[in-house]
Amino acid sequence: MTTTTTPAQVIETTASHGSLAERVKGLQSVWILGVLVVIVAVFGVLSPTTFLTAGNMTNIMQNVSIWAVLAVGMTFVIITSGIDLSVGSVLVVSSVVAAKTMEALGGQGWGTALIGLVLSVVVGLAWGILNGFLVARAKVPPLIVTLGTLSVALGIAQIITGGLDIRSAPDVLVDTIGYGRLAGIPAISLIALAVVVIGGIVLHKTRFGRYTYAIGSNEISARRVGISVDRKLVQIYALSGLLAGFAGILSLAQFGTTTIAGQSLTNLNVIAAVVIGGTSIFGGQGSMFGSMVGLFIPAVLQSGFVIIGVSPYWQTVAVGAILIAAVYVDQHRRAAASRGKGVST
Amino acid sequence: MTTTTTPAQVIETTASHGSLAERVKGLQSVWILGVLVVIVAVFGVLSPTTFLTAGNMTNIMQNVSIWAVLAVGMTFVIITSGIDLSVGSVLVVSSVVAAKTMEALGGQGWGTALIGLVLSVVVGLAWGILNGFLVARAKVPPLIVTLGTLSVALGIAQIITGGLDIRSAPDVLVDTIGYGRLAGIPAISLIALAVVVIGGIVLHKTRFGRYTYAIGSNEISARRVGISVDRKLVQIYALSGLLAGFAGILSLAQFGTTTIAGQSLTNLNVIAAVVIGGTSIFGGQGSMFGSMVGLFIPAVLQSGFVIIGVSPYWQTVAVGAILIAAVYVDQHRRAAASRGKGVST
Amino acid sequence: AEDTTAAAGGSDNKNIAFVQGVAGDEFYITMECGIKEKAAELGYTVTTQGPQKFDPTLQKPIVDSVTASKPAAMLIAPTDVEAMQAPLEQAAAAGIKVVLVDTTVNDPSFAVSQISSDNVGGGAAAFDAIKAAKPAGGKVLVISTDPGISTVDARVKGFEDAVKADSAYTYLGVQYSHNDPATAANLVSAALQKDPDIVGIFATNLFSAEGSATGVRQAGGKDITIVGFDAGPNQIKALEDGTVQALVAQQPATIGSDGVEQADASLTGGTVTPTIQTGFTIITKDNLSGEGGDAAYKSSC
Amino acid sequence: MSALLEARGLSRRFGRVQALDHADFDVDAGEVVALIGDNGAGKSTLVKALTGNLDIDEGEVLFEGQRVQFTSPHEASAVGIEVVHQDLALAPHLDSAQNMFLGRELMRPGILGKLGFMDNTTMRSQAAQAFTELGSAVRSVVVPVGAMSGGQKQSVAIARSVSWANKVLFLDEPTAALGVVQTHNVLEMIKKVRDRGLAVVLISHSMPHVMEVADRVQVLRLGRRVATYRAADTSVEELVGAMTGALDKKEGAA
Amino acid sequence: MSALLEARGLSRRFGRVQALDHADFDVDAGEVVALIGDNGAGKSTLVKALTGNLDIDEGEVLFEGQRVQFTSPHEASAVGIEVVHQDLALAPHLDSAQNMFLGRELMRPGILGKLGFMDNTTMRSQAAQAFTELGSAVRSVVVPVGAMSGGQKQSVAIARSVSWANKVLFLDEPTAALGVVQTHNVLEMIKKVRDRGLAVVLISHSMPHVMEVADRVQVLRLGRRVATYRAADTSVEELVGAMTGALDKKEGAA
Ligand SMILES: Nc1ncnc2c1ncn2[C@@H]1O[C@H](COP(=O)(O)OP(=O)(O)OP(=O)(O)O)[C@@H](O)[C@H]1O
Ligand SMILES: Nc1ncnc2c1ncn2[C@@H]1O[C@H](COP(=O)(O)OP(=O)(O)OP(=O)(O)O)[C@@H](O)[C@H]1O
Ligand SMILES: [Mg+2]
Ligand SMILES: [Mg+2]
Repeated sequence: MTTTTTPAQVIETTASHGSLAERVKGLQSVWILGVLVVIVAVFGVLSPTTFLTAGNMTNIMQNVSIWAVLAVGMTFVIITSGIDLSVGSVLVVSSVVAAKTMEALGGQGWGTALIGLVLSVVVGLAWGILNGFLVARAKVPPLIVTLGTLSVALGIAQIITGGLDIRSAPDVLVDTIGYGRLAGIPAISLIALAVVVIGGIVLHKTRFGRYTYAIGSNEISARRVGISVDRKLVQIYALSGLLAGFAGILSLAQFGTTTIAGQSLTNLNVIAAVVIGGTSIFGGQGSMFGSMVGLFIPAVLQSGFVIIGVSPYWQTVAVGAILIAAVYVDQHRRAAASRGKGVST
Repeated sequence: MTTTTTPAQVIETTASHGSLAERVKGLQSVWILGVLVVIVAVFGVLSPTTFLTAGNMTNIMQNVSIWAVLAVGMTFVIITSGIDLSVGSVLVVSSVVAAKTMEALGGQGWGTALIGLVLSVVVGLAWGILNGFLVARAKVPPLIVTLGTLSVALGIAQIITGGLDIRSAPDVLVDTIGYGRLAGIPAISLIALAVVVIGGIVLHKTRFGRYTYAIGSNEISARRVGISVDRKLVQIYALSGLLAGFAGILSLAQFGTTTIAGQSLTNLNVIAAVVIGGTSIFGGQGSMFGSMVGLFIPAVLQSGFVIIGVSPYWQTVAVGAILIAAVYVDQHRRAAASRGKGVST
Repeated sequence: AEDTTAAAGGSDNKNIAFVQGVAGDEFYITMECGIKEKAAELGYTVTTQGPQKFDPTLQKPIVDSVTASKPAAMLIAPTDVEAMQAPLEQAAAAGIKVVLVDTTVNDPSFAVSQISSDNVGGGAAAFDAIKAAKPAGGKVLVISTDPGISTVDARVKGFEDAVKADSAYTYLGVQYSHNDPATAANLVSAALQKDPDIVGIFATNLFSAEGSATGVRQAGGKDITIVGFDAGPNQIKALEDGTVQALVAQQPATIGSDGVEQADASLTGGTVTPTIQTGFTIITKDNLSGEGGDAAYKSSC
Repeated sequence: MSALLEARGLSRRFGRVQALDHADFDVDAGEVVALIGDNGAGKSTLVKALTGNLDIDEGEVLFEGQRVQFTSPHEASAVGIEVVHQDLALAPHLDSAQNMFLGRELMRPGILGKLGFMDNTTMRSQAAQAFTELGSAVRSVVVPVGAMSGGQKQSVAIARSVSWANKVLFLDEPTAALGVVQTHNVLEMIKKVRDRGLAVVLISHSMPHVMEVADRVQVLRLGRRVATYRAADTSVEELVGAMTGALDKKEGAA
Repeated sequence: MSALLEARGLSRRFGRVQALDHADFDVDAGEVVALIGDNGAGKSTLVKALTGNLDIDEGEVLFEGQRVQFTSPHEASAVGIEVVHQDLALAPHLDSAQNMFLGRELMRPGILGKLGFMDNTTMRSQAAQAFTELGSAVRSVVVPVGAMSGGQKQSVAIARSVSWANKVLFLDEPTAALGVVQTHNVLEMIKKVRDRGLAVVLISHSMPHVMEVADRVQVLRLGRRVATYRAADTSVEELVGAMTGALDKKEGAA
């Protein structure tokens, strides 16, 4: 055949032509952010003097801080098409170990607090590694692994404490981290923000993040190109565990007690936030920013409803309904914005 | 080219050659059943006079009956690669509507009970259709849809009752269905068994079941061959809702009261059972028999641990650990039995 | 300590917020009834809020939002003595009169008053009820919800201490039902399999009692005394039906109305009683028509 | 005479890519039309747009002279249009007989059938027969399709569509994964189907195959039909020129 | 002289299917070996077995004269063996540049690179260059691969493997979805790679392509190597005969 060679062509190497408006619209998380803004605006109008106050906003921020830390790890895990149901229990067991040790050490100062912090993080990390190992090497489905470790971790926390919460966080922890403020912003929120920003950078800018997406997008392909998928999975679950451990010490600082019987809805709340934020539980897509918006929607709804005085039962109804509506709007706006998906994709 | 036509060949049209042993080994659910048998055997040896009694076995059977009914619907849903978190709440709201009506009607006889049954099932069905509609038509992820309807259904149940459980199941319901026995077997278990058997036949033998697998295996392919996937999905979630409604009346019969705050772990327990039974949350595979075995494993563990006198905290630890181990053994035995999966499948 | 601002002391703010330990619980609903009745009498409006579980991590955000909504007074059942300390201090600092009802916190000095039930005593009373029904002694079991819930833990402790002080009884320990009646039923039937001679079960809350009754019935309706906690309409009905044999009743409605009185006193400059302790009553079928019946919680507001 | 299936000015854009740009297309009963074009020319997109698999932005589709708008593959199938898609999209967990009859299950006779029970035995033996007729390399109808070789999968998809088509059969690169013998058989099958009076649309990058079976050839470039030839009157060189656009510059280049 | 990569008596069974049945295979540096066979003959299975993608039941693999046992694709890649699999298996959510560099990301210079930051700009422009050199139809390196046409996807997979192979390059039906021009370019590329001293293994059902580039042809039938030919000394008819088994019955049939 006498075909000619390469037809000269220019290959597009950057996604960033088009107007700024177009680029912004292209961002996945913009629509859900829009939903959040609308919700805030509605409550603002309904109750301007109480809802839209700096005090209320900082309270909301403070109250999502611990979940935000967990959501960072959860976002990584869900992008790999996994799930981590154990975060709440790992948080509890980490804080129990830390509290027990700090109690034994006595001291209310930074020295004791630091030891507690390190211990909490190490315990969380250990659980995460266990989860990762069972998922990656033993090939047990993540749902079962983390449901199992949820139970085991909680049981261990109960054994250590005899079922009674330990209420002895060093004062310095509670005063500076739990309730301290910097320029009016709660310290705990600043810490969470730092974790989120670092998590976002790692997810979106580094090789580690790229591999996270690759594993969720097509695990076989990731293996074939030589990514040691098992090791990465262990690392990702370890990260989630580590952050749960870190959240454990934050929780201790915030509440001054281990919350053994609490945290039972933490895993579902965090998973819901991540999914509301546009991360698919089938993996391969999602963003840190989306998860954060997804965290704020239920929190803002709850705060708003309490302030305007909706009764708890109606709140339950309204939060559920608005959740579905928010994700519906997000999905449809997004689809309309790109129109990039045929039936076959 | 002068190639010859069709090389004569015989195409295998039945999977059932090979010895009986081979065929049995090929069954997915055999391994997990083996795990269950081992667990029962261990408790039987540890505590032969109490654990392995007919009384204990019927108790266990009776206590899983309601979950078994829910697990039938959940198996269908998960095989389509969906999830239904709302079953517990739908059970509650159905039983509340039924109980409220039966209370209003007065009567302790079959007439009232029948009206309650029909109402409960209808309410469950309505919720299921709503779930299905939101999943199939509005394209909101099942996790969000059912998390949302979980919340809405629970809120409505609380609003209807003002948060106070209704304690007025007709006596006939409690006496015959809740605690009646037929040939020594609890009536409620026989009812559940009937539901499970019918569910299993529908799933494995009928076109409806085939489409369930097809949708979970490859939704695009199902659409392309002309299956009205949306309608099927609505039907499948409707089935799950209907069964939750039915479970609502069973629960009323069993406990004599609506259990508004008492079903918060039901969804996770049922989902875990289905996954333990070998159904993949990514869809396309699973079996009714597996789900049932998956239901019995935690129930038997719990009963066994209480009987051999393990302390509750250690129970929590042990149940979690054995759960993971059971699924691990199942996975690995299954893989070893078929060796049919290369890295690339 | 605060200047009299509109939010804090002004007589135009007639809003009282009630934060329950958990939403949809008969005990708190009855308390709400007491609060509403007294509030109507004194001219206050009440909004009620509560977390989905008895869980400080869920209650704190609600308290924060209630604080932001600036009611004149807040009646609250704190879910943890330590965890709720700081958020409630914040509320008090914002000029809201805080009244602790049912439960308390480590340092309640910010609160205008605390009105609490004696859960430890309640647990001991539950044992007394079993003792009354089964004087010969025997094995007793506790079915509770989850470890770590302070009020319930106190009941269990009171019960345990009382059993251990009486050599005629053997304490079989506590099993946790996670507030799920099916699990409670499974636990009880297994426990009966192990120890068929159990004479009494203390079920620390409603679902534990429901599930225990189911479990006992499954095991063939043995003669076992089930003692429940609280005396809402459902528990009373269960008592009438013979599902449970005795109930330990607290006084939620009284706690509620006392709470409103205290809040009102501090808002209007009346005399405030800093601590009020309320008692409990054992209700059995026998005293239902008399003392026991009076102790039963109100069925509706 | 109006064509059996005709597209007029179809357009479809994905983000910044104009996959179809006022594309025309037509096929008649009893003829094989080859649809050719470079990678990314829009062939598969056109097939999807014609068969209810994809919404279009602009343009119209006529079937038997009537304007139609298939909103789902189901509707196209209902009027007798079948497609072998390039990405096959079989259900990997189902076996080849199940895939072959998916959406068209044979039911048990009588009441059982009404209740939804399927006649698996008959489906299996009919599937085996179809694979044999096609001379495919499928060796078992009870192995999950996900475990099959590339060529075996393609055979299943082809057997399926051929069985059900009764008006138009679209084949998007059906022989890409097939062996020499199987390819030969599929080309023979295409002729047989055409002779039964169906319209067949064949997408292929193999010019020898196109020349072997096509009656007409339509060339797509950058989402637009740029040429139509009678197969008998054209040459491989001319077709390649039309596909790459070389023809535009120097008419009749080779 | 020992071959660069050699397989001796490889066997692998899937359930009841004996996909490989004591298969032998060998390829030398600087030559193109075509591996041909009917659908389901075991070609793809053999490639997977040779490259750490599949466990084998029996047999041994020698690389540069040493016995090797690759337990993961990673290990094969580490010694310079790259594969274009028949099912491609790209990550659909990532774009073509990301897929091309997956597992081999270019890092930013200095401390940022150490911290894991990637140099996306360079990767994109290098990817664009690779696609241009291949004359592929890929038009953008920032569109998710999942949205690309069949041929575009295949181009990405080929560009990727060609870039990284430095000892052996396996191509499992690389041109199945490619257009005429792209196919031509890939065949040219294969020759160039061979001339650089690499061993190239080409699996294809297109005998003309096989004849065009192969130095040797090895024929697989029912999981076993049944013949090896020098391309120069054989004919399409002989190859087809060997594949289908017609040769067994009547030697030299056509
Ligand atoms: N779902 C989609 N989203 C975004 N772009 C798409 C989508 N489907 C197709 N495209 C783009 O539309 C163009 C046409 O694709 P199409 O698959 O129709 O090409 P084709 O002619 O079939 O090519 P090939 O010969 O490679 O199969 C390509 O540039 C492709 O990237
Ligand atoms: N993972 C698997 N599980 C079960 N059977 C398999 C698996 N992979 C391949 N097989 C079977 O092994 C045989 C060889 O398959 P293979 O993919 O190697 O064939 P091939 O020569 O590449 O065919 P093609 O030309 O169609 O690509 C086939 O019969 C196939 O069904
Ligand atoms: Mg195409
Ligand atoms: Mg192959």
